[in-house]
Amino acid sequence: MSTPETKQYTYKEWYPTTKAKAQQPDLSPEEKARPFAKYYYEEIPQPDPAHYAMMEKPCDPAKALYPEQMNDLLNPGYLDVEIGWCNLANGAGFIANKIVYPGVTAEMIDWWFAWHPLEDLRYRIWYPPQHGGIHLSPEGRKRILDESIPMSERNWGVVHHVTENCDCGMENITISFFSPKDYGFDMTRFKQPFVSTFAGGQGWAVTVDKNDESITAPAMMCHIFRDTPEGLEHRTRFWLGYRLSNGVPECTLPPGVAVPQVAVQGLARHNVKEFTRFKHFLPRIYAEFGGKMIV
Amino acid sequence: MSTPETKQYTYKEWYPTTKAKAQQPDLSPEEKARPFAKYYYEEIPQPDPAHYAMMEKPCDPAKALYPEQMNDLLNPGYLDVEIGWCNLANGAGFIANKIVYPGVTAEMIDWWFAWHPLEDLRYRIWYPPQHGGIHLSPEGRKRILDESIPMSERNWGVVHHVTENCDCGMENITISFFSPKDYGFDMTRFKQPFVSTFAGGQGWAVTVDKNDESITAPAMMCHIFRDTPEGLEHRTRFWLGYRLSNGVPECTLPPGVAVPQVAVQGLARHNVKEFTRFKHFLPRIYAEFGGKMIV
Amino acid sequence: MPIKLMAASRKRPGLTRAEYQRYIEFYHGTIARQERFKIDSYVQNHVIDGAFGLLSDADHQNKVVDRDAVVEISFKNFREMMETLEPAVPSAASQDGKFFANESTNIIVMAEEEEIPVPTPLTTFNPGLGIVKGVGAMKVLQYIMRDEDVYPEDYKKYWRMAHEEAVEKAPYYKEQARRVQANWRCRANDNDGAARKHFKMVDPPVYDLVVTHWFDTMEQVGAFRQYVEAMQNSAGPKFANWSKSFYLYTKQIVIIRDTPLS
Amino acid sequence: MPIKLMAASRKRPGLTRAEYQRYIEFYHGTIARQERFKIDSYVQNHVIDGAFGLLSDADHQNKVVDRDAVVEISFKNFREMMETLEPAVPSAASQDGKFFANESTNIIVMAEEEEIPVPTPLTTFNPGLGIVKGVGAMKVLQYIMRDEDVYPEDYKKYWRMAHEEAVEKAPYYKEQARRVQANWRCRANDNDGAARKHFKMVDPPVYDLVVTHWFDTMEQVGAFRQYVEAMQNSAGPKFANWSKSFYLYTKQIVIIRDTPLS
Repeated sequence: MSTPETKQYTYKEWYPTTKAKAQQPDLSPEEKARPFAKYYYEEIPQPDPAHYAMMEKPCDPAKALYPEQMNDLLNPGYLDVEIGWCNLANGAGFIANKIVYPGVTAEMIDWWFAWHPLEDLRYRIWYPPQHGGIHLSPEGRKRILDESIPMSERNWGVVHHVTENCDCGMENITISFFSPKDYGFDMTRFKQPFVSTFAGGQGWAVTVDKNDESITAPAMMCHIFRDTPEGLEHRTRFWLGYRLSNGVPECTLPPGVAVPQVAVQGLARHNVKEFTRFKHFLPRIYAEFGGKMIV
Repeated sequence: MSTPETKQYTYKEWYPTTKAKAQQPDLSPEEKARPFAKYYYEEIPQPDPAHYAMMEKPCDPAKALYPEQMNDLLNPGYLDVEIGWCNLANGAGFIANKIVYPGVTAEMIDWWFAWHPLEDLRYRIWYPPQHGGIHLSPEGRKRILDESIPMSERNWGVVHHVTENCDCGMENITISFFSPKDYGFDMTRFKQPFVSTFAGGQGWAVTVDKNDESITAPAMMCHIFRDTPEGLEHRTRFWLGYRLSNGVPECTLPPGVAVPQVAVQGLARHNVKEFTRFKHFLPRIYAEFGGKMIV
Repeated sequence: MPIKLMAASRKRPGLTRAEYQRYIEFYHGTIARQERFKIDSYVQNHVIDGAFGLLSDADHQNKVVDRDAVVEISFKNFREMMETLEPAVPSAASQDGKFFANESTNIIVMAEEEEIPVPTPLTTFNPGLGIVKGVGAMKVLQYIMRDEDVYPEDYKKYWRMAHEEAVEKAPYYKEQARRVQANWRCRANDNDGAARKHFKMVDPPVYDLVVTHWFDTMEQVGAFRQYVEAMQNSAGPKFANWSKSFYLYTKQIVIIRDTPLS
Repeated sequence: MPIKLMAASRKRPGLTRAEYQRYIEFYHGTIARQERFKIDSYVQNHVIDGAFGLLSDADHQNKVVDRDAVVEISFKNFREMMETLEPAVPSAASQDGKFFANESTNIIVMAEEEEIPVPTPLTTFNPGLGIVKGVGAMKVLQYIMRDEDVYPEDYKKYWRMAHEEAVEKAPYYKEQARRVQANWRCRANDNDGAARKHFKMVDPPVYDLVVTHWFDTMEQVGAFRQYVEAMQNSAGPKFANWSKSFYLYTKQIVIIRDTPLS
């Protein structure tokens, strides 16, 4: 049966659609008829000004976490930088963010990361100002819809083909999601109370207006969650300029090249904005659709 | 020193000029200034009607001469067909013509055939209604102008690049002139009184408007001359569809293909017309320019 | 992690294949040894023969249907590759290409290696002590063009399915393939303008996968023919544009390969 | 007089050179022997190597820079050639080309042979009884494109001058060339639409001359390199477009050659 969740473009068909998605068009009649379309029209909450201000200036690179140290995220307590961004000594970009979600559970996170890539609109309602659209390959969709796979594992090996503006213009970003093990976590330590769930992978980003001179930029994305008395604590790390090469983080910048500050700061601010929205929105939408993939 | 006789086009330059020549344009100011330009404006004598009428219908192919029999032209007397045309049994075209030139000598013939290819105008004055132009390669020109070579041998090995209408539209015809020996004559018999001189060779003709489908047609051309009490006797033979292949005549028609009658008759009539003109014109122009190549 | 530059080129005007291969082995190769930069290892694969496209194609769809060598230059990581390709002072190697290659038709793949297990890494013919596996004198490089409808991530999966199916359907290949390596295109330096400029390429085709197959000797290369037919007819999802794919039978020439002192 | 059809082709999609050469020798060749029509003799020249254009060329100016064989089919005369090429019922041979050749890139020359005397038709290395001259196991086919400024009749003359000069300037060639044959394009069936259609060619380059050189073995083919450099630098008038010229080192395979009973 054909449903909005099973609508599939081939790669050749999908790619040119991203230029239209980048224009953030009005919802189509079919989209407007979706039961979650109302979220698209909500007023989007602004970040806490104090929080947003922490992304104003770069932090001290000496206090930043390198991806090779990702297992420090499994330590109790907090690292030197939990909110901030900077360029690392090797030129890579570093971003940390922390936000606490009262009333949110790890199950909600797992459901959301598996649920939202099935339709452009599911992605757009997350953060309408900057989310253009999303698509999956046939095999990715098959896995996401495979009820035999635990929700927390649905995204493992799946690639999200995202069209998104991270404060530096609309880009096509392919994000390959990994299991925590494949991402590089020490699985002997990957357990409660140090971690409740994880969503992360490696992305390649290139402008929607790609030409032969455009740079395709790698980044490692890490969203790790743990339970706190105040609610689920979301700790984000990005390492821009890094790729996961056969499971090992590698800075993939040409010698002497640094990720532009504007790109690092842009993604940092975008992250604060989209997860501020997330905080207010996830419990409500989970209450309506949680656990289901087809709605 | 550059003179009209030494004006040289490269092959690449020459070829496109033939389309203009085929239009038989008015003489240029330079051509009008040539001392022999007046011949271009003469009234052209019409063929003897009785002679022309002999080209009305084909002759009996059984009486035609094959190129393999060319040495019969060295016999005393006359052959079965001295004026006429037909298709041979193998599809080739046969033409015979005979015309007597009072007051003309073999020396005039030799001079004319060497003199005329040096300029378009020299060729055009021969038969203005149907002669478009002519050109030589650098090596051909060099030989033609080489005073160390007897006039009777100047054309041996030279190719005339002729633009001419043989009653079937303007064609580019490359005529490779041969010595009588290379043409195939028995040189033990090639002497007075059987022959006074010879001009002949093998041509390839293709329409000036050549395209990929155009046929490039071979022909063997034989002008043989002998002295008679009435004057120099010119006997012409053409074998259309024949080429000289390493000195041996070969019918080069695909199986089942015959040279169209219209082409055979056209060339026969053209031949009568251009040599009627020749008869009246050669003694006069020779008197003016004979023996000289540069005028 | 290691990254490998694979450059497939053909002879420049005026050279025979033999003259081209002489040049790359003894001149280009020696230059790379004299100015090693950060090269970890360097092998050349000298082409013996090859086929381009499919028998069912009415005409060739590969822009170039003759390749004379594929050189493979390995680096410990992307940064060392870039340091070598674009040093502060242009390297002799970077200016040497024009002396042997028809550079505008170069095909460059920056690849990461994946070893694919083979059922029979050791020959039964003269295996010696039996301690050396996964080697072979005949190396086949198979450039497979992804079908443009297929997502790159699915392409990896479908190729592997087709490979496993082909191995089963090609018993002689199954018996004779000594080693298989999938070289996956890395998006770092995504065949972009800079790479085209560096390698003087004009509108190069982009290959996401080059599979290397090793066989004992040329005598066994028919195993590849059996395999490639099975793969082209595999029952799984369409993943390749075989008309734009090709394969090369090559002889490997080692230029740089360090052997630790024991 | 004898006329010879020379067809240079390359492998169709999907075939290796070895597979192409197997096909033309054992299938196409056998078809020609089964349906001989008026073929007088038929030899195939299987390409081993070759070079296209000039070292000074920035890019290839030959449309195709790989050739896998040149077949030479001789007829007693033009008519017998046409009877063979276009029989009342299409011949199997005429439909067979698509199974091995990339037909759109065929180059056809209908040529007349001219033997060019060589100084040393007999080898000094193992000449045996000394009664066999003008033979050699290594056959070089040299396709020379006429310079478009040069008249065809002058081209013949200039080539011969350059040849004689090159022979003198290339002493090893002078010593090693066992036989030389100039194959001059005949204007009968002037590479026109019919020929293009028959041979499925698309905009084929037109060669007025193919020179064949025989050497004892591959060991002596360097003599050709010496000769061709001397010729390209000859002092006489420019006659060739060397950028659009090429040469092939080949192994001759006889398909049809009658030997009279003695």
